[in-house]
Amino acid sequence: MAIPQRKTDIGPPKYDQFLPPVIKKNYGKWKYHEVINHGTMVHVGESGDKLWTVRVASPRILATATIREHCDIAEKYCDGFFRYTTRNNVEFLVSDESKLEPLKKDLTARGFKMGGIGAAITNVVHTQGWVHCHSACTDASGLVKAMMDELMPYFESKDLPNKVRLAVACCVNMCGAVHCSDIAVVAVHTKVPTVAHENFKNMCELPTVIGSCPTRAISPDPANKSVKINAEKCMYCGNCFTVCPPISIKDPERDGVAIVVGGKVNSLRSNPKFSKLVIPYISNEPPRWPKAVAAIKHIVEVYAANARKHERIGEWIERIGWERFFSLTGIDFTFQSIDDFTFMRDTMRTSSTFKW
Amino acid sequence: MAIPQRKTDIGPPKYDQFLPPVIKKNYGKWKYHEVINHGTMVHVGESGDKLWTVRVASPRILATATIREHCDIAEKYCDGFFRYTTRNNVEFLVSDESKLEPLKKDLTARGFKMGGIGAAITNVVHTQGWVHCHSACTDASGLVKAMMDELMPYFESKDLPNKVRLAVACCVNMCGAVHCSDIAVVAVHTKVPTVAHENFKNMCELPTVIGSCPTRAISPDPANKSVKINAEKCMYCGNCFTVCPPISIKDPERDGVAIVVGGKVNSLRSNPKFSKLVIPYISNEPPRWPKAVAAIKHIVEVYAANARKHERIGEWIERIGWERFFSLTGIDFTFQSIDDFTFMRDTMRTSSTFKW
Amino acid sequence: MKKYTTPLIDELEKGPWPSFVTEMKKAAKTNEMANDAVGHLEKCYSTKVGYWKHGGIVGVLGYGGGVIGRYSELGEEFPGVAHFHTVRINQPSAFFYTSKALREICDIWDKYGSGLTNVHGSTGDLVLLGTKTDALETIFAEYSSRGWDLGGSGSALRTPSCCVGPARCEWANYDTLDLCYSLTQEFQDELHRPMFAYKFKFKMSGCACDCVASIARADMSIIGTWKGDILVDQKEVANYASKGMDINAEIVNMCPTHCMNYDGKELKINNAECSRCMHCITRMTKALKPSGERGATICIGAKAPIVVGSLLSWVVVPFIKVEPPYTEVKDLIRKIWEWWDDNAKPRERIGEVIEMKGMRSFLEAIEVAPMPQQIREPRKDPFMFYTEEDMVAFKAKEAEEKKTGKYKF
Amino acid sequence: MKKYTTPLIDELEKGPWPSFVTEMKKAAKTNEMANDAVGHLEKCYSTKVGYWKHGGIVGVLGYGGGVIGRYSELGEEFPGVAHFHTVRINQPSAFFYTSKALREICDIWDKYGSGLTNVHGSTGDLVLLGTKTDALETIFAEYSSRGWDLGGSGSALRTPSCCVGPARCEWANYDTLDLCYSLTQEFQDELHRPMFAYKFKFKMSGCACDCVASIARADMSIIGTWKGDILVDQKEVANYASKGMDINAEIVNMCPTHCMNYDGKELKINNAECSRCMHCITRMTKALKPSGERGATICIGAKAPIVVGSLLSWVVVPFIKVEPPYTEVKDLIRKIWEWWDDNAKPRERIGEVIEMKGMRSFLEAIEVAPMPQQIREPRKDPFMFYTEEDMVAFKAKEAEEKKTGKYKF
Ligand code: SRM
Ligand code: SRM
Ligand code: SRM
Ligand code: SRM
Ligand code: SF4
Ligand code: SF4
Ligand code: SF4
Ligand code: SF4
Ligand code: SF4
Ligand code: SF4
Ligand code: SF4
Ligand code: SF4
Repeated sequence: MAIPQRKTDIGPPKYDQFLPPVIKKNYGKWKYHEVINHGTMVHVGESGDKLWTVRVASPRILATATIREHCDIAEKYCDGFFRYTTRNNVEFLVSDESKLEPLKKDLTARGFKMGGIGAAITNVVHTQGWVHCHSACTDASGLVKAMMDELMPYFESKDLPNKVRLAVACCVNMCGAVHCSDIAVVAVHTKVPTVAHENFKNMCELPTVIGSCPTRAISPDPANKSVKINAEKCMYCGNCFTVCPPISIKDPERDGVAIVVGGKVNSLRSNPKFSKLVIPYISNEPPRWPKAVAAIKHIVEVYAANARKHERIGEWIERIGWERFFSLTGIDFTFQSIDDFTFMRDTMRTSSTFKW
Repeated sequence: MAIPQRKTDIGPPKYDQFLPPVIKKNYGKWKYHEVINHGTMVHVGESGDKLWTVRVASPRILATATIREHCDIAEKYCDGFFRYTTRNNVEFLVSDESKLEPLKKDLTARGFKMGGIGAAITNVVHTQGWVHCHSACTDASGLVKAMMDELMPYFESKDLPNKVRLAVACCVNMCGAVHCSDIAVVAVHTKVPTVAHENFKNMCELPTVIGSCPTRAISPDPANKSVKINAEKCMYCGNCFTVCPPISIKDPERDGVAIVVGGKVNSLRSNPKFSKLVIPYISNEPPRWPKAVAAIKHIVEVYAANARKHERIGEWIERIGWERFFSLTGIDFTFQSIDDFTFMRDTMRTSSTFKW
Repeated sequence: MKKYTTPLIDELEKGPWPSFVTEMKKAAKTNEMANDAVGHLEKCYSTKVGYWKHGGIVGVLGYGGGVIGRYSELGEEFPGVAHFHTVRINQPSAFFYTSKALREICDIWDKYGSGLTNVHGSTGDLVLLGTKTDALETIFAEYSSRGWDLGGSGSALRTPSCCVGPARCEWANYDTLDLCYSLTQEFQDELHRPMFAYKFKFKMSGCACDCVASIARADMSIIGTWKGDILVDQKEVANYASKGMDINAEIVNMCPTHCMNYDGKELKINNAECSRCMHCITRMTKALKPSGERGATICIGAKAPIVVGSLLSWVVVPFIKVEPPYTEVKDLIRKIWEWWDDNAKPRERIGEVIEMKGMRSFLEAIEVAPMPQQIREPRKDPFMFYTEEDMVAFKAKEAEEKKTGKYKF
Repeated sequence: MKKYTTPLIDELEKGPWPSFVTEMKKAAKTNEMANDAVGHLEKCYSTKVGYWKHGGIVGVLGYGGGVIGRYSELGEEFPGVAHFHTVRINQPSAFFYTSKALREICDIWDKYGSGLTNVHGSTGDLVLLGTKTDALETIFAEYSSRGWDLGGSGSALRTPSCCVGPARCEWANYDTLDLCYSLTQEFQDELHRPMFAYKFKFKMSGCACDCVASIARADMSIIGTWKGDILVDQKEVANYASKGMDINAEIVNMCPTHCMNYDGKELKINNAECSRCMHCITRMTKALKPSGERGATICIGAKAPIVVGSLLSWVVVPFIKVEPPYTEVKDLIRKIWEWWDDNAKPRERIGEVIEMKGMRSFLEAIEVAPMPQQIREPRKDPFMFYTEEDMVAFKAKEAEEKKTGKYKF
């Protein structure tokens, strides 16, 4: 088969060709929606038209076979139209109510999981991990699978005070939403990088490497025509490793994960918030990271038991105070949680008012 | 008269010798107090003893003659006991109720002003100014006098939602509480310093001068054996001038004052807050700084008209939002109010929620 | 095909959540590359380290991005992943597809790649996970001839992304799908030919819910908003109450500006003080809706924490009209890039450059006036820059005040 | 004596607030130095610049501080202020005086100085404003022989200062006057002989009202607090209500932790959630009072904005007992200074050094454990330091958890 003529700079196909007729008709004229359950919602147009959405969990890594299965389902119930969400779930769009229950039955029969709508836990924003990234110090997909297996009730049926957004990043580059998530895992190195001096001068530029270090831990090592790293100053960010392959930072026994909590993205009620570090280190425990998973579940449960309706985790914590968060969850407070970097000034307490 | 024998390291006299008997008796055992009016309050001990305090305004610069007059009054009504406050007022301490009214009459007759207690404006924390400091770019005492002449009703009788703490600093060293005041004036330079090159090498150390500049605006000027200043980078902090006398920064036409608002020190209700810049520049207008005074009065009045009872200025502004503060006061918002220094990250708005 | 025993990752086929391992094995059944990817991953799980090398530069002719080069250190042990590049396909706005289109995508991918995908990547691309260098040109020809183009990578505009917006949401204040499409088309060159100091991301959300996380993850966050009152349908308010909503606890007391009031009968909003946070509207969507002028707030600068901490985007233009052909937005973008270009060192995101050079330099370059809406609070220290023009303006204002006898502050 | 015409500063004798110009003129009547100070000030007002030179080093034998050297550039025109040094007299705790003591102070000052004072300086000293170099030793002998010593200046401990506390306030949680006196006596050497990297200030407030502004203006802020319940006298609550206090609006809704409740009859406090902010207590002093253990919170690091912005003190020791002989507090101070000494560069205040070296280094040196009470919120970025011991501890904890089957997080 001959290879067709390539085209450049055409951009993506225009979205409108993928919109089902009911959307074209009601585009920009939706009136309201109702969440029916964690798996289903309905949008009602000013026209009176209704559009049911059934949201289905996805592992994000999809074999083409599975995408084709999505296509099969969409053709059967949705005239071939469907979409994915910004958090990588699949959404089947039903305009004919009579197809709704059959669709759901079929999904269940095929083993698909519906959920994530409303005050629920939905899919976990995550990154490549060992599956594809050179920078990874853990596997993101594995962590997500292990977490969501435990949290499944909150995806499918159990209500929470509000949405809980989870994320996993496999290194501090944080290709995801870790920095603004209700609860997230970020994989961290904890050992000072080593330098393969013999390759240094061929593969790296001295000023670039020195400049890459935010804490100025790197200085020239003229004897080796390479660099040396001051262990006292290194905070394991891996930036030197990114710019210079002979620098190696991975260590199977020391790489681990940290847990951050209390971030949010939207501006409802309170401003977007960064996630904050509460557990600085848990050993990397593939294939199921039991401690990290247990910690997340524990935090979700303490939140569920204590927060007010509509409060996100960060809002709840800000209401009760971080000292209370630590006492309610029983999480050890460590030196690592005290900022000693960019935001130190703004995160120390400057008042004698706090809770015992 | 022979000079007596000096003693060293004796420290201050012990406080207890200056405490009136009623205080000694009720020390640490006060039960409550009542504010009678802006000039008078009474403290009641568990013993039932009462202590009236009459607070009197002071210009802080006192001639010994005036201190002696304070002494005369204290002897007449307070058995010779009295105190000054942390904001430089005088407090006459009356334990015999029958002396209270005569004291107040006498004070009035002598021209002393009573006030500052309760939800009032009290004395202005301030600094040396032209009276004594080499660093001054305005006169603090003059500004205070001009301000307080205008604000007198709030000292003597008129109520405000809560205390309003004022301060004046005559340079950015801010030897006072400007940085945490409800409203404060800080005098600022606005012109790049000039260097008397001929004196530089005798009077200054090159590395010290270069190191003194927070924005790295200073570099060596080898031709002149001196330094040069990059006008683009200079933010007129005067630090170079402090460490090196041949550097001069004063300029009669360009020196001026800035107004900051919304700070507080105590932790009641909300945490201590820094004051924030709202008017970046008003020309230095001795002897009465009419515009600065008018601006302060205007802010006090807008606060008085809009805040809730017990709200400090900063608390009121945080409730309504800074954009509303600017619209309510009609103050021009300038580039200078946008932080471009240490706290930039934490002061920009990171949310689409604000008021029009 | 090698048969790998994978006891560790097999653990991840257990449990209710859909398993990515199952997906990988599904692809592995018929695909050598996917099969080796499975073995390779098991190896990582057993040793607890990854084996991917630093990326190499690979791509398609005439483009500087769209493909992430990836090679394994264990290429001999796992030849199928010796090369394992990803191809980023620019997704359609809001991730809408027809089954026909997706089948076509799958067919091509099965032919030339691993059969594995990420639907979608964090930036928004449809990510094709794993292929070899010599297949890249063919893959590109197959996709582009069918109307699909590559997304961004490297120091370029990255693939723009948007929320579902007007397609299926009652709260969209502008057409996120169309703006996303229009900007992607307009800036094809910037997307395909890295010429920037570093990456630049656009994300568009129709309202403050920010369902595409723009404020946290885009250099330019375009967030829909409005100027006008929230209309209240009191009958529907009563309906919510009768269905058990505690309106005071859930709505009124959670309103951040305390501009609402409910006496058990009527819900009142002091619209002048509303900050348009969307809380009340989302909880009472049948009863409340915005009215008046629609548009967006433009915020600039979000990024991940490397290396001095994450940034959230900062409000730069409080309100802008967002209507086709989006000239105002596009002009603004060009001005933003021009300033960034002039001021950035390599690998400096725009937020970092603004932090270095100061917001004023940036705002002046893009011709936006200083406004209190841009800040959370004014500066705290007294270290201010003044230009000669500033001083002239201050003095002129004072002269004017002297004349009129009225201060303007 | 020269007679100056002073039309500008004469303006500042008008108006109701007491006039410092009047004070200066009062002194000027009989004092040459004060007289020239008046003329000198008028000159400043007319030219809008100051004429004081950079300070010179002057002082008294054996002391490195206590006097601020001051010379005028216009010494020939105004010989009375050619030298115009200030002498800082260490004030008694909480500024209590007897008329006898103050008259003595005035008499000496009239004899050797300008007759002008600041009662008091911002740090707390009784400042004697303007004298000549050759009078300094005599002045010191006169004062010290009568029991008055000099305060601090230069890179030394500065004169400690406190609120009126137990002497005349119902809310003091410890004896601020006595602690102030005791620390001043204990550290006389540090006060008089500058040996530090820069200045160091103590301020003591008896409660969160912080009437001596310690959190904003002291390197070490010692703020009284308690551990225990707020006792409520419901009869007095009813009294406040009957006198017109809107208890819900003014108290309950302003409580920052929302731990109060008032149903029109009974005021209830959930003490476990109270942050001891003092709002309710100050507004209902007859009805509410703290109970239980008394002590203080120690905060460290406040300073003025030069040169990277002001600092407020940071909580370091959430609770410490403050009882004579204050051994615990004094030991802590010594440890703090030792660490500061080891780590500061010249002209680095302790807050700046903590910022540079990190709170951990400081806390470890002063042997204080990390506690969430020290922070407003945890760090946001993932860039953490771990010591070898940390790693050993983490691993040991995990091993323990494996054994017990229970996670401790
Ligand atoms: C489908 C999706 C947009 C898309 O283009 O794909 C979407 C759709 C809707 N969002 Fe969203 N949101 C989606 C991601 C987000 C994100 C982004 C993210 O999580 O990365 C956010 C910001 C999260 C954050 O703040 O950290 C987000 C914050 C919200 C909120 C605010 C929740 C809150 O109170 O804090 C609402 C309002 C609500 O829940 O009523 C909302 C409401 C909605 C509504 C009700 C809008 C509507 O009328 O259609 C939609 C269904 C809600 C639901 O799932 O409960 N959506 N929503 C995304 C679904 C992801 C998924 O698969 O689960
Ligand atoms: C006399 C003095 C202490 C001293 O050792 O000299 C003092 C004395 C009292 N203060 Fe104060 N405060 C004094 C400076 C301060 C300061 C420090 C400052 O202003 O530099 C503050 C912190 C200011 C700030 O937050 O910015 C201060 C914040 C308070 C507050 C908290 C006010 C608030 O709600 O924000 C109270 C509580 C109150 O007003 O009921 C208070 C309450 C009191 C009480 C009622 C305490 C008592 O029971 O005796 C005293 C009389 C109050 C009054 O003046 O209204 N005092 N008070 C100081 C008087 C200065 C003056 O001459 O006016
Ligand atoms: C594939 C993807 C993760 C995913 O699993 O979804 C990804 C993968 C990588 N990111 Fe990312 N980033 C991806 C979205 C993000 C996001 C999220 C977003 O765009 O919304 C972020 C955070 C937002 C931001 O831009 O700051 C992100 C922040 C980074 C950073 C940190 C950049 C910074 O300025 O702080 C790096 C480091 C770098 O650029 O060198 C990085 C670098 C990388 C590299 C190229 C690392 C490398 O040098 O090899 C990763 C390639 C992995 C691989 O082998 O495939 N990636 N990266 C995402 C792109 C898929 C797509 O096109 O749709
Ligand atoms: C006299 C006094 C102002 C007043 O009118 O009350 C004062 C006056 C001076 N201060 Fe101050 N400071 C005075 C309290 C303060 C305070 C307030 C406090 O102590 O509560 C502060 C802010 C708090 C702090 O310590 O940060 C203060 C922060 C400064 C600074 C900035 C220090 C910093 O680390 O940022 C300087 C600059 C310096 O040290 O070089 C400074 C420097 C100076 C010098 C020595 C400037 C100089 O180099 O000549 C001033 C001498 C003036 C003179 O000729 O008399 N003064 N200075 C105060 C001391 C009187 C006293 O002993 O009671
Ligand atoms: S977070 Fe790090 S390891 Fe994970 S995909 Fe991004 S760059 Fe790679
Ligand atoms: S890992 Fe980061 S902190 Fe450590 S040496 Fe490398 S660049 Fe510096
Ligand atoms: S604020 Fe500046 S000018 Fe005023 S006394 Fe302090 S150092 Fe001197
Ligand atoms: S005034 Fe400040 S910013 Fe300007 S050159 Fe001097 S030290 Fe630098
Ligand atoms: S961001 Fe707003 S407009 Fe867009 S999908 Fe979410 S709720 Fe709807
Ligand atoms: S949109 Fe937000 S701020 Fe406006 S009324 Fe509703 S809850 Fe209040
Ligand atoms: S700080 Fe507290 S204890 Fe001290 S005087 Fe003020 S209110 Fe009283
Ligand atoms: S002291 Fe403050 S926090 Fe505690 S109950 Fe009173 S108002 Fe609330």
